[in-house]
Amino acid sequence: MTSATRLKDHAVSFSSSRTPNQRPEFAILSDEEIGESYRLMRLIRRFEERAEESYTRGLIHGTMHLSIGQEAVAVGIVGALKPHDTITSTHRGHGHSIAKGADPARMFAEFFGKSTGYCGGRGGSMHIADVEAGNLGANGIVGGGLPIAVGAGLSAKMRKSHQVCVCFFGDGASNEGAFHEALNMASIWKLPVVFVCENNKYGMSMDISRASAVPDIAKRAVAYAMPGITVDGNDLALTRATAVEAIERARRGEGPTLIECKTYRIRGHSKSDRNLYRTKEEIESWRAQCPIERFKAEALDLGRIDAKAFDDIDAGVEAEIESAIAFAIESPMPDPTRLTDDVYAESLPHHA
Amino acid sequence: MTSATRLKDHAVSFSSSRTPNQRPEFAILSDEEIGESYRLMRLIRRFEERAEESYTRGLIHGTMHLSIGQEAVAVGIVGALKPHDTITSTHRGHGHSIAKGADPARMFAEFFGKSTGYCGGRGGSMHIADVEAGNLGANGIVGGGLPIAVGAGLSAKMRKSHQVCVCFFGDGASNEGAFHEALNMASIWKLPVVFVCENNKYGMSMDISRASAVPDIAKRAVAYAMPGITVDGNDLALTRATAVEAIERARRGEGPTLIECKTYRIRGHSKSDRNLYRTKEEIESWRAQCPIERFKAEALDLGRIDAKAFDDIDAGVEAEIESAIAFAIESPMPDPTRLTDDVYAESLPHHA
Amino acid sequence: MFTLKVFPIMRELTYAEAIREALSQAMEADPTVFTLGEDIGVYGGAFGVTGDLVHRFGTERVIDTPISELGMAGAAVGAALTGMKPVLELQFSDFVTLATEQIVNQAAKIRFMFGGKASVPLVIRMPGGSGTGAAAQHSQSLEAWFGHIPGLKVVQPSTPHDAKGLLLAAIDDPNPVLIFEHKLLYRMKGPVPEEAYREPIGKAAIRREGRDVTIVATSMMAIRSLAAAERLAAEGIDAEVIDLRTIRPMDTEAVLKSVRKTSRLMVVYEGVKTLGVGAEVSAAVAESDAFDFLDAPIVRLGGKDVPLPYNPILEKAAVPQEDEIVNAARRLVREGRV
Amino acid sequence: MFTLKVFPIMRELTYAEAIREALSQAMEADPTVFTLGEDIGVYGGAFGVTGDLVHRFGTERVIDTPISELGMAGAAVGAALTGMKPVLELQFSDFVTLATEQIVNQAAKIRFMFGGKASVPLVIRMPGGSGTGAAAQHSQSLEAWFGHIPGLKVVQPSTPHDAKGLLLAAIDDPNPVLIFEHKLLYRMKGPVPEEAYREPIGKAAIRREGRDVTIVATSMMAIRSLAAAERLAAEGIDAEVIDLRTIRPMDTEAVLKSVRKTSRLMVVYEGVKTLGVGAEVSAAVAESDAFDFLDAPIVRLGGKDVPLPYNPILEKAAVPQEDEIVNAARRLVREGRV
Ligand SMILES: Cc1ncc(C[n+]2csc(CCOP(=O)(O)OP(=O)(O)O)c2C)c(N)n1
Ligand SMILES: Cc1ncc(C[n+]2csc(CCOP(=O)(O)OP(=O)(O)O)c2C)c(N)n1
Ligand SMILES: [Mg+2]
Ligand SMILES: [Mg+2]
Repeated sequence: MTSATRLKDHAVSFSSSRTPNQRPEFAILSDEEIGESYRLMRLIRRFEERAEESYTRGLIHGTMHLSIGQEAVAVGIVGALKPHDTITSTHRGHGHSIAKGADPARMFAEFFGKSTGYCGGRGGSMHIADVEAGNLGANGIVGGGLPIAVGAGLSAKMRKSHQVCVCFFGDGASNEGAFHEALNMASIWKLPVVFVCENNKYGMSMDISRASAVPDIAKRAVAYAMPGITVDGNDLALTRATAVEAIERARRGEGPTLIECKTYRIRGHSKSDRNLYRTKEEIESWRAQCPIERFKAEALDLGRIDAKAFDDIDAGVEAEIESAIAFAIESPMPDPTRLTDDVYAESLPHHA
Repeated sequence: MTSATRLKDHAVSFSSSRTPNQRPEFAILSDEEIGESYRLMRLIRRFEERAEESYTRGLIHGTMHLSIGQEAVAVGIVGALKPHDTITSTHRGHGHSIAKGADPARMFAEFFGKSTGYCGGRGGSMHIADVEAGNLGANGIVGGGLPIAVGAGLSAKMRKSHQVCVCFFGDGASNEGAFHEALNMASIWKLPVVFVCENNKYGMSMDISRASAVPDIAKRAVAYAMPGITVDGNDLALTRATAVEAIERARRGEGPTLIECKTYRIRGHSKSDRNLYRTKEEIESWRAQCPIERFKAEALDLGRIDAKAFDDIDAGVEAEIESAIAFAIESPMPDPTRLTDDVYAESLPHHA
Repeated sequence: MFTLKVFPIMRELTYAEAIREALSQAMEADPTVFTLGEDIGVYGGAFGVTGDLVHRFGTERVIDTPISELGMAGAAVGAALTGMKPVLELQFSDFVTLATEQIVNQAAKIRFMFGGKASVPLVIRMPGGSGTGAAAQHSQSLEAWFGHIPGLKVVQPSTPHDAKGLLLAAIDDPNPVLIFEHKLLYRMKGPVPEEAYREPIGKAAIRREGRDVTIVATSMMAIRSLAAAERLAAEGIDAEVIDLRTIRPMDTEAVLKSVRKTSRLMVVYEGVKTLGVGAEVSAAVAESDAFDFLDAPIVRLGGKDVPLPYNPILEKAAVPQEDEIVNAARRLVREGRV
Repeated sequence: MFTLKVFPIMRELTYAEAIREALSQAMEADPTVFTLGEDIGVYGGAFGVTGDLVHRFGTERVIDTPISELGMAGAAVGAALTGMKPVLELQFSDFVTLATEQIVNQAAKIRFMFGGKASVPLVIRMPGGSGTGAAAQHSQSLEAWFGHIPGLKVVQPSTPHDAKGLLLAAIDDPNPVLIFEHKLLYRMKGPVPEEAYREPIGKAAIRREGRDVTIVATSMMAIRSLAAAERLAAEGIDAEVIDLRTIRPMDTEAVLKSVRKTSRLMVVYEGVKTLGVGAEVSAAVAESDAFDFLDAPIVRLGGKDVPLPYNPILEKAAVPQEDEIVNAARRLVREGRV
């Protein structure tokens, strides 16, 4: 497996392929998966749009990093995982969390600093986590999740749990030393980790062509003797199919894979970005590549799902977001007298 | 330039090639260079053997890391530099220092903790440096010199000084994040740095096959879009010719090169190594590849230099080492009341 | 809150502008000065400090780096060793955790390890502090760490005036100097002379003279302590406020002198209380002859023993606020303890 | 120097052996415990601590890592988050500078940032301290840094007994625990019970009771202080020696109690004096009601303000030695100051 083209002889059976002329990547998606993938992408999009609006309305303290335009990566990749599998996420992690099953209500609550939020208001947007559910956390440190994913992989291997860990990181993160150390360790120990680089062309204002010696991060896989694949990250079917193969490989004990998803963030880096480093034209050209619209159009074209079904999903998403925000707004603030709770876990009596 | 074979069409004129059937790498060496290269390798070898002996005699506090068996890397590479060029070295750096012109007397003095040593007794074996002479220092931190070399390259480029910096590091160091960050930065900024990996097969007890996902460190150059070359590091002529080309490239402003020199350390990692991780046979097989003997034999074979000349060099080296040790032994200890000198440089009045 | 004492007619700049002006003047005066860091070029810096510098000095002297904190710190060390004067910006001071090897093992020790035969004239600027809802990994105050390391100098300017003067002094300094700026101060305005002046590294500033209690504070806490002192004055408590400005080398003499006068000491700092800057100030006084002048225990108001929380109420509760300073000082003066 | 009080018949082990025994007992008792680090397998560890463990537990549970300190710390964090109990060995504590990001931004904060819904039961063992001629980059004592970080626990065992008991307690602890071992102690012998006992983290040990002066010391300095106390006793000075053992959370109560009795305090530690452990001990006393019991300034004997030098004479001069402790304590008791 060295390029996306290898996916053509992918072994997954085309169970739900009722329609001819489908790309094999699309064909492996069941109708249910198509609906669910669309729903999740839509949920992420609307979640972030409403988070942005909430920010403007002053409901959110601190900054946030929106992944609008990148939804097919999160949903494509995470959709290939089993529930007990794990992920490590980034500062731009709303999509990863929602794809991994996070409840938008508790996410909004966290953004609003409420005690019902994922982190009880202690973490905010950059630290959404749900370790029980396999989300080992967003991360405020660029590259911070890379070695942690190695640890999750090592742990899965030692516990023989057959879990796979997907590690998300950005193109900018690939220049951190942590990237190098993590990929090397995962490779020598053949750990069940899939490294997913969301190459959205920029690390904040740094164009990848200025920041990285190679334009394709997947090329760096050579240095770790692992497969490296570059795919169109705005093509959900492709990210899913690529992830399925890499995850299976990892689960078989054959080691890690580096998947690079070329995508684009439509919004600024954070709320204070004035977009001085890129052109309107560039942004517009990518907006036209909206992963959600592309996916929907292909499914409609192929007659896999009809327009009404999509409309129903949209309506469901709106309702969910609406009630999520309401929940978050109504939730109580944390009690400042409990500030120092949760710094330490209580020591249990030892098993002598 | 992607492999050592490319060196065959190397452009350097064979000025001193009086003898037919020479390898081009050997032919580019003048007689003087042959003599001087031999002398330096010999000097390093005898320096370290005598340092070892001094250690056994209790003259040396602390540990030391011997490069016996690796002399052709230091001398081959550094011999291709101009005097104003710079190097960064490692914990196993005696050879680099001597090749860069360090005085063995001041090195022994440093080992013995004397005030006449390179660091006034403050640094010891692991911190020999002579910044004025272009030796930016040995380093006790594995990988520590890699980003420093990037800075030296950046500085040379900004000052338009046409200096090149050679950065030595080990196979073990290539798994540090610093390696990754340094090579990427040197490449994107096209800095005049030549990265020289002394792959002696082990990082302490870790065989490279267990520590690194790839057996040839030079392969990692792909990740930084720079040439990567693996050479026999026990072949002085080859290391020299490879360095000449890489250094010229750097000096022309075309950016960094990664040269991997396969070699072997005959001694243990440090004085406390019990060699539990390798076999006697392996050590013996490498001892037979002694870079000094190989070089001498080839020169003799080709009739480039006669046996008498080598003997004279050997005698000169013995005499130099003898007087160096005597100097070091006779030198005074540093004054403990001046302990805190040199923590800070004195601030000069500002140029307002 | 900061009156125009020394300079009768003075232009005002923000703290961020003052830093930019210092950088610009240093780069104009000395071709070996340059600056590097993440997004400091066309983006102008995450907090807008470098602003338009790249347009004035070009991308060769205002260098955007990849996200490689260890590498860029090392590159700055190497450049400093070989004739340049780099000014490195770390985007948040929390990321210094990735660069400590180069700062602590290399920059700080090279001169000593090399027997005094080299120097590392390096400046690292980095924003610390809480108050922006950036949560635990973007709000720390780690200056105490570096105050513990011989070979480094560590400063914390609290005014635009000092931000400029200390940066210019740091660039002149032949030693590695770390500057902890404060996020909440970047937009604060104050008088700043136009010429390229220096403020001495290692000198505290007495921001307010007083007789009842000595308040030693750093960075944002110096601002809050000064405001608290004005409120205390209204209650008849006359507090002396010392802005430490430099953590290493610390101006212990200024503190001792004040304590000999007031007999009461309170240290206010944002970093975690335990093993923070206040521990050193307190210990330096407790081991000195000023100890005999102390009429009451030495009070430390530091950051709570907790990572910085995201929620703004919790965040405020985690570091000293003006009210707390007023209350603590009042109790210290009135009741002899807090 | 360490008398057999509690256990009448006791086997002696070296400090290194005691650590190995703790590791081995923990790994036997709990399949989720494993250890990783550089050269800890067939090499047996740079200081021989892991020894033959790899032969007993295999390369899957005694894992040699590449030279990637940040990566291995992160791997330990990730493993700890997902059900394992890693014990990481850093070859020298100086290399922790490469791993501080994972330790300080991740391990220490994850529980809090995640709202108490995760924990990181991670142990990091690392040798610190000077005395072996390893020079500035291999001799530091950086425990004060980590004592400043909420979310971490930091211990410094000074005896084989504590090395074992504290390591077992650390492995049980659901929080990240950093253990600073001391190079010079590895070969020191002392009584060590065979069973898998725990020493409580956060409890100081009174090594010697006394009435004239309280000496609070850590690690190697606890050993030196105890020896000094014996010499002082011969001069009629009765010193109480408290081995702090845990830096965070600090057992301030034990120190206060002693100071209330002796009225004089001296803190002896090897880390750099400024902003070192002694600053916190001193400040904790100076802010407490024990302040009123103090008859003299609080003395700190810490490492000199200098990187550790190579030359053995200089190296000795850089950190407190027995003579210095004796002299300082004598002056403190006799003259009321040092
Ligand atoms: C260690 C570290 N360095 C710098 C930053 C500041 N920062 C946050 S996100 C970011 C850009 C990251 O780029 P990339 O990895 O491509 O992710 P993207 O933002 O594009 O999703 C930077 C520089 C940080 N949070 N952590
Ligand atoms: C950051 C760091 N980690 C670990 C060490 C301990 N150490 C010193 S040398 C060494 C092995 C280095 O291997 P390599 O880079 O191959 O160099 P070699 O010793 O083979 O010359 C190790 C682990 C160190 N000095 N610095
Ligand atoms: Mg990006
Ligand atoms: Mg090696």
